[in-house]
Amino acid sequence: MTRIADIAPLPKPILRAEQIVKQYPGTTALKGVYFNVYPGKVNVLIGENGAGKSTLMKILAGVEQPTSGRRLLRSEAIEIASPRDGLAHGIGIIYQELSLFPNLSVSENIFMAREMVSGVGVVRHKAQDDITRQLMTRLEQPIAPRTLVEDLRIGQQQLVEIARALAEDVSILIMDEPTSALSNAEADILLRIIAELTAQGVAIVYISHKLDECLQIGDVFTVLRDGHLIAEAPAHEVDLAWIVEKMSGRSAEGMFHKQVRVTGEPVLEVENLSLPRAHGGGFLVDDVSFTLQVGEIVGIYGLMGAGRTELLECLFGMQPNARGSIRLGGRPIDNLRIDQRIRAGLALVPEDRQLLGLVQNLSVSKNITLASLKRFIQGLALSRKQERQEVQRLIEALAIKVADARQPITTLSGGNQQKVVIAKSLLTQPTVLMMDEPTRGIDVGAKSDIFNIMNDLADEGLGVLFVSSELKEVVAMADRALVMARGRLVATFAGDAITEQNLADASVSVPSANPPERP
Amino acid sequence: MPIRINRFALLLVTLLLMTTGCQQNQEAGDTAEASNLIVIITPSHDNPFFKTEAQAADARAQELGYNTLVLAHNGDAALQDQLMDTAIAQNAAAIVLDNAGADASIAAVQKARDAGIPSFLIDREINANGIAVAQIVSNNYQGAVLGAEEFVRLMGEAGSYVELLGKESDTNAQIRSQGYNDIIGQFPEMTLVAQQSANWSQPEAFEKMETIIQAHPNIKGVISGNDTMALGAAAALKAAGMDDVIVVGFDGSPDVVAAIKAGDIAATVLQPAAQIAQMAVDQADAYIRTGTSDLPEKQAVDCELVTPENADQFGVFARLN
Amino acid sequence: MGSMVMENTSAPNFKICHLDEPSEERSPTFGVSSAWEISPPFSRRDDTQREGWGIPPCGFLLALAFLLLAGCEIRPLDPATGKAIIEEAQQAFDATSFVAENWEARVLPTVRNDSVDLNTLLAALQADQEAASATYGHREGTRPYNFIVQGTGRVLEVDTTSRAGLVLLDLPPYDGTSEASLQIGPVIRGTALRDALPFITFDQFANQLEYANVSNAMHTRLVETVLAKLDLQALTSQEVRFAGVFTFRSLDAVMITPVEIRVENAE
Amino acid sequence: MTESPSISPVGTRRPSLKMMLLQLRAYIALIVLVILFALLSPAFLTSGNLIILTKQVAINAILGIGMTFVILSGGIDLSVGSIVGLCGMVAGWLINEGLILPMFGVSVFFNVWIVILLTLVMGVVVGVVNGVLVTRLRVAPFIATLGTLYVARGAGLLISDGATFANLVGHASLGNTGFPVLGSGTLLGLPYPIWVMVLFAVVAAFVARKTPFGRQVYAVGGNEKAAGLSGVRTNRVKLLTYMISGLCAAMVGLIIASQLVAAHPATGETFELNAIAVVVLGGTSLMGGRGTVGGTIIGAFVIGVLVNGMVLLGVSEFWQIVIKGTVIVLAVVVDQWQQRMQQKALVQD
Repeated sequence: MTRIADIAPLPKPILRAEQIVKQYPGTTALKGVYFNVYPGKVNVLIGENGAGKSTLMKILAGVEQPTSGRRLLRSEAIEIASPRDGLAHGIGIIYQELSLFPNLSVSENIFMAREMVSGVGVVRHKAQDDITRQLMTRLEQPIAPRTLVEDLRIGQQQLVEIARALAEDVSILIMDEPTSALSNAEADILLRIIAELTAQGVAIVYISHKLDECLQIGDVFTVLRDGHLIAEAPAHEVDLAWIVEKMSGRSAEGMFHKQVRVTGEPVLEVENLSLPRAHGGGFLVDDVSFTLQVGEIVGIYGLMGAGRTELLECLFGMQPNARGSIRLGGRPIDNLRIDQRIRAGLALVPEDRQLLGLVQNLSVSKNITLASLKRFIQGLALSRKQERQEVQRLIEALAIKVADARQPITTLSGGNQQKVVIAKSLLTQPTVLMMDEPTRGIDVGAKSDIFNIMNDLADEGLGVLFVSSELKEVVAMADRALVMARGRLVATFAGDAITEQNLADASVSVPSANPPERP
Repeated sequence: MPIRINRFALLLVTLLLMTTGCQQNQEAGDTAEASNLIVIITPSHDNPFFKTEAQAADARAQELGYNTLVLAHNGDAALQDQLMDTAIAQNAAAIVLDNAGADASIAAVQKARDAGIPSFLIDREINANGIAVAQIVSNNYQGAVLGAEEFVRLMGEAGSYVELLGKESDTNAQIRSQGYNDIIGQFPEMTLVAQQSANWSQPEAFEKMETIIQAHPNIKGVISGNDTMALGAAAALKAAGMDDVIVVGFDGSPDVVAAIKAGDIAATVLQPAAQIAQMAVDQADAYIRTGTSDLPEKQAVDCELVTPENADQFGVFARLN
Repeated sequence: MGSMVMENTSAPNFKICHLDEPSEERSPTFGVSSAWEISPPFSRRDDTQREGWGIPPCGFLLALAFLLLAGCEIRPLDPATGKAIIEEAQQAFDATSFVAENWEARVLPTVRNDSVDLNTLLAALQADQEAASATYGHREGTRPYNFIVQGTGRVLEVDTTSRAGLVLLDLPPYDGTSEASLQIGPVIRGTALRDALPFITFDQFANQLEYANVSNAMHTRLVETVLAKLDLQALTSQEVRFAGVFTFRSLDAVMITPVEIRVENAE
Repeated sequence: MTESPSISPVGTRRPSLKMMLLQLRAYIALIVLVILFALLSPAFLTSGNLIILTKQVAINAILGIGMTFVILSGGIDLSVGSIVGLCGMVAGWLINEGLILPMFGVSVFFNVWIVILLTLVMGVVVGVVNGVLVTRLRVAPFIATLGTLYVARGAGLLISDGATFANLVGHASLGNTGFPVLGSGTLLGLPYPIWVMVLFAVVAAFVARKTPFGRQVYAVGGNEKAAGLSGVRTNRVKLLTYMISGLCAAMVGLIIASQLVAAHPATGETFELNAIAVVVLGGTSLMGGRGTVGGTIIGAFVIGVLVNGMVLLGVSEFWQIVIKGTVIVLAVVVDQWQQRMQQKALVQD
């Protein structure tokens, strides 16, 4: 274990956490953690879900108070009673979950609770809009200041969240998974901005599950595991193997392992599937046809807005305006309701876990069984015993880290929540499993688990259809890769032809038959 | 395992405890045999008529040395039923009740009778004889006739007029309306141009009247099911500059008596609330002491017409002596 | 159950099939042996056809229909009221027939026989109101006294400007002033007729509407059988004999509801 | 036993005493009130008073049970009071005048069981209207049921033109006697309304906790979109909750009409607010997804004991209103407090 004292000389930490303990009733999230934030550096904080990263960040930003331990700003012990207090000390935070007001404009969101007001107490909308416009330019986003946040794509929303932090004059900026919803191009913009900020001497605390990203920009690496500080090291001592080993205590080998698989009969046949835009004409999904075979993993790659999520929504019956033919096991399902499609053998793991995947007020167990309640009916009632057995087996099979299946779902980390959603889908006995960004916002260990599950399911004969915006994932996992651009299926690759280069090239190609997209 | 709480179990335990408690307390309940309690139940005191009635009964009962429990049922027959249950459980010596509906109250009064508690109904009757000891009824029909006759006289037996009804599910609203129409209907030159319910409410009467004026600007009179509606209508008429429209109310509330003196309202019919309440308590007292009543069960108490000429003679729901 | 999860991040190198090992604890009704046993794609139980509520079984419908039929009685409607005719239901009180039954039998005889001479009464009232009231009058509770009277008088004026028409009477000795009036309709005011009769009490009726209807029905009867037949034109300046009732309010306003009026000198 | 989200402690963590007390607040409030009134009024803890108290509680409790389902699923039902009135009128009408079929010139009189059945069906039908407005026509529940509140009240008044159906004893020759027994009969010394409450509570608790439908109600209230994507037919679940609410309200209408042996068209005004109050007092969140039937029953007892005790003490009716309102607001304040504590306890990296 690397000790604090052994660390190579770095500039004096601007912010330092000492022996932070954070207890919640019945659990201790942080068990005496030390953490240094160095000015002008990208301080990467890594750790698996549940390691205590987010809690530590909330304590630094003043969102939460530590049970014991102290926080030092420029070597002086300080109290950070609230996020407002944190801002006063120059500490800004970008949350993992979006905390925007969807019903308000971009500009109003950026200036929420610190509106620019004229002498008589009237909000100076024009001035706010000007600054917003500058921020958007800096983020290379053509977003008008008066656009409502709910009308933005989720990636753009995250950029607004970042813009909100940039509008502050901060010396320390905490970013919790800032790129999880960003496309590659958008992520690049963010990384450039981070470089600008560090050049100005701002300390960045960066949390991400994308290890390559971390390696690319990190200056100092701190690893947490299970509420303890495991290691802190400067970039030159750090490589992927080091991180994986420190995080989980095992080697990075075998994270993505591709198997050669024999696929069978077509199980999902899609023909001429289209989804018109609600407003403004054109199509979100434009005449898509493909088939998925038994035991096959098909990855769908595309940039944000390419229509990948919408495609899955059409398949799952969430888009009443979708047209075209969908057959599952030879039987048309395009006129069925969602519950009927589930019973016919289709399952979806949606992209937005919180909004679409989980029922937050229910326990882990009840979330898992929600889609298959009929199977547990005994007489008039649900059989608790059967439920418990099935849930327990899924928990074990998927290695869901949970102490008690009756625990509220909200107490689980992102990766484990994702596994719960997968478990729910699997319990419906699907023949086709669709997964939308299955690894979004989860840590490397859980990611690897999920890839293993996908492989195993395909071996068992399921057709797996997944959407990803990470090239590596598609390359590693897919037997066949479909590339979408502007609602159209623009390319299909199989076997060795699935390369990052091919996918990336295809994703930016302009489908010739498409009418130009409206702004 | 965590401690899990079963609410039903808790509730059962509580009820069990309460029952055990009540076993010990049983005696306390039973010793109330020769109870000294008169329960007075009226509609809500937010209407001055009922407040006067309840206060008069309360005062008289205390004067005669009784304990009292003054309750209000808000015109809700189901609530009245619960309050009667409470009175029975309290083993009251007598119940003085201004009831919540001529038909809907029968069962509740019967229940009290079955429990051996005499009921003395005031103001309003129930549609059953022989279960209450006395029904001291404010003769609403007679009052309505008085009001209507005065209205007809003031109208010169001709012209178009408006009737504002009380809450249509209320017996008294029906009786008063029938009284008005039985009289006015005998005068063919009187034309009813609008008949609307304002639910006994002053603001609702104001609004309804404002609207009616739009359709019928030539009305000569408004006859109202009670005083609060009459005040609302008078306000609307005044606002429209129609000061000469004849407004007749019902109840004899102090506000309307004042309005009559001021000339805003032409007449009203006073129900002697205080007198009725006192009569009921006196009869209850006699019944408690002797065990019988030599008075007829149904006793009508006449209403009195209040006009500008005699308005000075009236106080709070009573003629001044 | 808490032990298995601690090593969660070790790659789960499971094969799905090893989960399929049959387990005895599993209930047979469940019929699923693994967490996600994959049935052949084409043989899935097809329950998507069972739409919505489904159709209740015919037997259930039949039973329901039987229940509804067995538990009901059908009665014809009374065309007059549009409601069913229920024989044992008490007939609603009908004031008109009540009056019809009693008019000739009790009302008229009582007025004719139990009356006091109007002049005598007025004199007695003048002397001692309370004593006279107690002697000659009748009332319920605290309500005003009613008197049944008869007498003679000269018609000073027949006033029909109001529909509540009045005959102004000069009582003997004839001095040209009117001491009393007779109601000649068609509108009759007050309820003197009902209230003066001791055999009609509020207690007999379910509610004040029924009680009021009796009075109204008596007035209707009175107008139809007596007052409508009067030749009002011929009355002026005639001496009339009358029998009737009045409710005492003050000596200035003796307004009699007559049950009989005869022109004296026509005899 | 119970897995109710609001009362079960989090996971396997030992609940702190403070949390325990907070979770049991409605129950504790009930005990405190009982002790308080027992000390203040000797009449309070008599068997007679307790029985009538429970009978009075039954009205709010049964309405609250139906309301609990609606609120759990994220809706609200303002029409229950009007359904109480309407269904009482329907029952009275069927007993006194029968089902009048003018086209055949006859009226059909049903026996009391069928009258009860038809009345309950009437309540369910109003529930269906609410449900269809909310699910198919996408009217906000508050607005939809506010509309039905007026329509049902007006319909009740129209049935009899505002009059009361009196003397609902039926006629032997029509085979429809016995209706008053429902409200005034007793079994084992307890009035039937109490047994009806017990029956409804047990069935409702079973449905809420043990059946797929119950689970789906919580899911729809917690996250309607996620529930829908799990194959839960959210519209049908919501429709069913309004039907249950209508059924419960119809039952209350029957009980009241039977107790009064008369059906009064104004019966049940503002009952919806009482029902919402007892649900809230029972710890059910108005946001949906969190709460229990048992809590609602306790909430109904809190209100019932409070009102009964104040009546016994002769507290002025105006003060009663103030106190009742204060207790309701206080309950929500404490609920929020508990929520915050629980959330804090749950937040984990």
